[in-house]
Amino acid sequence: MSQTRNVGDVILNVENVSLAFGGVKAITEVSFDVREHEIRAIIGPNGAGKSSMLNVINGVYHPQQGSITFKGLTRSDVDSHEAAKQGIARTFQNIALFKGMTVLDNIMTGRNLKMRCNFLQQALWIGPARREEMEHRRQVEEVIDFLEIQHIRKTPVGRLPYGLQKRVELARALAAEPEMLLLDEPMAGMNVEEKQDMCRFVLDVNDHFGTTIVLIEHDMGVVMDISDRVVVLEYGRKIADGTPDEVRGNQKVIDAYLGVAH
Amino acid sequence: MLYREAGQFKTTYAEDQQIFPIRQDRIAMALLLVVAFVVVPMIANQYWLAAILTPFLILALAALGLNILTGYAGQLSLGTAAFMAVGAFMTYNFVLRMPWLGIIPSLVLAGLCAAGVGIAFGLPSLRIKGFYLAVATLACQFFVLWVLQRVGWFSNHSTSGVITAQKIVILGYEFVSPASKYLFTLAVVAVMALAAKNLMRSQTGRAFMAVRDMDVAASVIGIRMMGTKLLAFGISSFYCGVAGALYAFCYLGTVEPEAFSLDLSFRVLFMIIIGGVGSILGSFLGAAFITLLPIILSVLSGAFSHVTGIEISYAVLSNFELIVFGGLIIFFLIVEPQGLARLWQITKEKLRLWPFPH
Amino acid sequence: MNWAFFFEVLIGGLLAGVMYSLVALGFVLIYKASGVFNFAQGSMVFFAALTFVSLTERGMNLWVAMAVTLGVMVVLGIVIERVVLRPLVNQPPITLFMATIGLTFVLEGLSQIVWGSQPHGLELGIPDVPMEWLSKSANINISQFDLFAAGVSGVLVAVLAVFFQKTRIGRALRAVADDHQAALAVGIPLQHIWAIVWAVAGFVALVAGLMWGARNGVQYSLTFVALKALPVLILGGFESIPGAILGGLIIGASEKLAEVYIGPYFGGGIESWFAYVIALLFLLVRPEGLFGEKRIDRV
Amino acid sequence: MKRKNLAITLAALAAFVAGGAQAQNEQFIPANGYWVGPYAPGGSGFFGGIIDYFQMLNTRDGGIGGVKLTWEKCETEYNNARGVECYERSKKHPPTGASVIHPLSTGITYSLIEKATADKIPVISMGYGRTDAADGRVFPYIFPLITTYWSQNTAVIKFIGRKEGGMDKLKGKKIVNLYHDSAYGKETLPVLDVQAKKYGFEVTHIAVPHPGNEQQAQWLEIRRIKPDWVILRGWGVMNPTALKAAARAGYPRDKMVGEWWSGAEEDVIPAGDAAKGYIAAAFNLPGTSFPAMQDVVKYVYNKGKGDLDDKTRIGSIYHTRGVVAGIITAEAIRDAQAKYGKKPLTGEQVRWGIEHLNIDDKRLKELGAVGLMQALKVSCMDHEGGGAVKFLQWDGKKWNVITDWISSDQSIVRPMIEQSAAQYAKEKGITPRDCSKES
Repeated sequence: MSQTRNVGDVILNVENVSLAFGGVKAITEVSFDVREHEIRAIIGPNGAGKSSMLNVINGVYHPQQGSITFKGLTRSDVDSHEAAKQGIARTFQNIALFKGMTVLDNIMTGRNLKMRCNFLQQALWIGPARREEMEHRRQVEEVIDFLEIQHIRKTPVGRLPYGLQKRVELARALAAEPEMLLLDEPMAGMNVEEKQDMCRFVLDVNDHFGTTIVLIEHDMGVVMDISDRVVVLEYGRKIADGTPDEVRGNQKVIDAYLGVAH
Repeated sequence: MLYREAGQFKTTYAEDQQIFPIRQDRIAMALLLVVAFVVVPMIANQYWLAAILTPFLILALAALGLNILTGYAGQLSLGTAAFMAVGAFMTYNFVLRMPWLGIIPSLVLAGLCAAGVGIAFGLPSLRIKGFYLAVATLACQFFVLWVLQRVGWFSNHSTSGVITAQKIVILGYEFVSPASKYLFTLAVVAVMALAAKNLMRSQTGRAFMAVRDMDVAASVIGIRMMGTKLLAFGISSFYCGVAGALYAFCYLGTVEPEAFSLDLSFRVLFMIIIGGVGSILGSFLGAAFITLLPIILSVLSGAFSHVTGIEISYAVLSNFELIVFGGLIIFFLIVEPQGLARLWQITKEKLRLWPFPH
Repeated sequence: MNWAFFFEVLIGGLLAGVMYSLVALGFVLIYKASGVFNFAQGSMVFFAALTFVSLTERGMNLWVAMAVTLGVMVVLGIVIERVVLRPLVNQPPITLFMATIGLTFVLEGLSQIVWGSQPHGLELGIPDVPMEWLSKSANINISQFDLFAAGVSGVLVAVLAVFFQKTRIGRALRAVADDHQAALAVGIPLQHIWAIVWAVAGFVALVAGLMWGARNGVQYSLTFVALKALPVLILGGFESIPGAILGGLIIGASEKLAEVYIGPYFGGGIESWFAYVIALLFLLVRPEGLFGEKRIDRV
Repeated sequence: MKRKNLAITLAALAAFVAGGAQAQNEQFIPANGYWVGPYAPGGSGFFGGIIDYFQMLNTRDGGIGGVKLTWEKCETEYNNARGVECYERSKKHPPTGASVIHPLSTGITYSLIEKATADKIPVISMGYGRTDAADGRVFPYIFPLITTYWSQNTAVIKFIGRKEGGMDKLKGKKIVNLYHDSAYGKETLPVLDVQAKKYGFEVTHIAVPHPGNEQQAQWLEIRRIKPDWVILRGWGVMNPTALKAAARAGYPRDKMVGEWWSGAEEDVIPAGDAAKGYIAAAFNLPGTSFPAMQDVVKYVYNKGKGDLDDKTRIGSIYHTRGVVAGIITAEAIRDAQAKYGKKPLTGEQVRWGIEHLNIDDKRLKELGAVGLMQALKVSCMDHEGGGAVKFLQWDGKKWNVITDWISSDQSIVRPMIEQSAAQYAKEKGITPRDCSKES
């Protein structure tokens, strides 16, 4: 894999973030940054606070302490739809698709922020609303083509196999044309072939659209292969941060994670 | 073999995104509308028009309203009848106090009032979910009726709190006969059902369903929880409000607030569950089931004792109808928990593949 | 301020609240064990009370009638599980809710076909009149019957507590309430549990039916007592027995105080919605109810 | 299988919509009532009475003037929508359609006012319904016969005055009006206020929310007010609950006066001992001793044909109320036959009969209904006709009559009726009939 992409300035800066549920500390004073166009991985054993970290970044959880700076805008507390507006999209560890809707509709929801018509125009289905719907449909079809899911367009997502659901979720996130994409274990539970497909998609997204990607993944091979830099969390604390090679050599990481997990 | 989409190719997204992408469906719908607008008023007698079809359409509209809220946006509500009451009483007041307005604007304004009430009572939905929310909407049901009874202004200070709906007049034409009232109702219902269908297949509808299916994910892709839920309450209550106004103006004529009791809220809820939660067609099927079944049962039981000559006490017969009604509800739920609309869809899918089942 | 009167309202309200709790308990039991919001609870109360009173009117001994009615309720619970719930297992809650509504129609029709629709009086032998010594000494009217009802509720809750904590079936029930899968893993057939829970709910319905029936007579309107239990349920939580009791007390007391002290300024009748508004406001502050556990949405 | 069921259903519906071919010399009167739900005792008792009386006429006299009376039951569940459906279903029934309707529900009566007027079908709302419909000029087809809520209410006050030793003794007395919070319950608020002003007593209106199965707060308030009298305007379960709650609050039951929808056996039996001493108004008396009732027993029940399932209810308040309704209906048809001939009559013709009803004491005697009901004279101006009530007291087993017929105070009621009717006429753009031109 080539590592020669045009990585830019810092786009996201996580500073000194702490998060607790009741008395349980999920994240303790974690800081790291993400640069434009890079693929940044967060790894760590189960319960290390990885998913919580993503949830803090896109505003699902509100940290008790610390701040998040995205594109120069600092915030300590933001709602998730605000984060979406700023250009952050994500997928979930346990697929969070809209079960009652078709693949097409699921992906179309990804474009909700780009739609301008109000509900009255939509109810009447008059010119602008109709044109808008068609325009977005066209763009969604591009995403569908990109992820090669044309054949299941009209299928309710509940009926799809796991791997395809993951892909649809990625499609929904991509439909929003995000600047930053948070992927929570995109390859969990997949077979080798599916993993390879997913890897290709992630790299393509990064390549094609220049999307910055923050990724949680357990498969070390994948992580080391595709990411530019890696953050390692353990028990909610950062224990290492650097290129895959640096992290791989870090004794703490070997002790805490690699040694145990494998 | 008739119900086939083979050979119908879509070359544009517009074609693919029609309400009825399959040609046979379009033809069937057109036929249905012709029958409803032209044939029915010609052949149906007064009883059918005034006592069966008109209330069926009105309740279907109310069910549609509730379905937008419960079926599409996932917010369970037991306040439907209260929103209907607001619609009925406000239409009465608009017509009474601003006669120059005309009936259609009065209906719309009354619907907006209902929407306002709906939004106010939708606020708790931001924090409360499921059956808790349903019971909380009961507060709305009881409070609104109480206000309508207590504040004399709403009923123009009639001693008993009863209002008598005015005549519906459009451009000098008076809608008095059952047929004309039926047509007026049908027109309103058809337009609003179409609008609902459009709404539910565009961004608003998708946002509703997203909130219903997984609220966290919806929020993460940028859907505002508050705005979406309140919009759902608003639109739903608007529909219920208009339905309530029609209930008073085209059906009962004279109504007291108790006509919009909790009982009615429940009946409308039955309709969407039996018909199909999250389905426009389901609202109509459910309304048909709940309004027509008791009548059919009562007619049948009458015919039964007539034909067989067996003398059964009418009280027993009436209670037996209740049992059969309840039993059929359970039966249909077991056969198809997702409602009649789903049953219809399955039949259609089978038909599409027939005679080759795979 | 007339304090004696205030206390009379307060105590009366608390005791009325106990009556609400009695009905709410039935809902809680079934919801706890099977996640079903049992709309038919009100009709079960009616059915139980009507069966009991009709049996005694036909000359049956009080205790025998009670045993027979209990038997009928148990059979009813089993039949409901077999015919209604089992085919609907794993369906969404709203479908099950609707099924219990269908059940309501069946039960109402059935009870009136079997026993007729005439109202009946029901005397349990406890006079429903104010206790004289209290009226005379403190000018506070408290009915003996209310205290009796409160006692019965107390005993009922205690019996349920023992049942849940000490018996094998009870522990199984709690396991089911916590986690259906876990319960299956321990080897308890879910169907039996549901049937038992419905039977126990039938027993609670019988007790509630006797109390309410003795107070207002046994007639169709007994089904409406369910409405009184709903705000108690939102306040106390659908899954908590102590919540049902405490919720009942709070609703009973605040509703009576409001009607007596605030009601007259608004033309009265605020009781119809006041309880719901209290429950609603409370929920806005604590969406999980009195005893419910705070849920964190994990994603 | 499904198709077969459907076919049967459709066939039944078709037969029903088209109307079966039946004997033509019949007078059809729908029995749209209620046999299920919370108010089933009232519905089944009342319609049991009407049907029993018709059955008796058919058996004893072969109908009225040789025209047999027929009826068909329809379940309204005391629900406006179902009531309207039943009305529409019954109105075209052969041979002459529904000739007169007893809705037995204030709500359904309201919903039928315009429809029935348009269809020319008279509605008799005997002791319920819309009070101002007593002004027959504005409501030609609506007959709140015998006595309206307002008339009754003035009679109740008269009764209380009599108990207190004269109307002048009412001054300074406290009266609580405990009412069902509904259109029905609220109907008497204005007339009580007018009387309070006139007689100088103090009235407090206390609402009981539907269904009324919990009245602790209301009775605590009553205990605070310490009224001299409580007027109970309840319905269904609210009545026994009120009696029980009165006992709990230590309020004497013989100072409670119920209206006629609070004064049936079904209202007091569930309250048990708490009901002893309770007084209620009635415009029909219970019992089977009246010759008319004797005939009902003799020609109907003794032939195994009665409509009541529970024979102990024969002669109960609701049952005799139904018999009174039957008598009035039959008399109206008889009157109309005298004018239009002995044949099945239309609603319009029966309406004429009702408007010209004149059941005087002599006729009451012929009917065997002396004491069962009061004399009645209806006119174009006055669609009420009677206006008097008797008062009954419950002794724990049965109702005992404790007064004579106490007439209403029309000097209070009539102006209010006319004013209210005039407002309705104005709202609806109705020109009141000129009664001097009616015949």
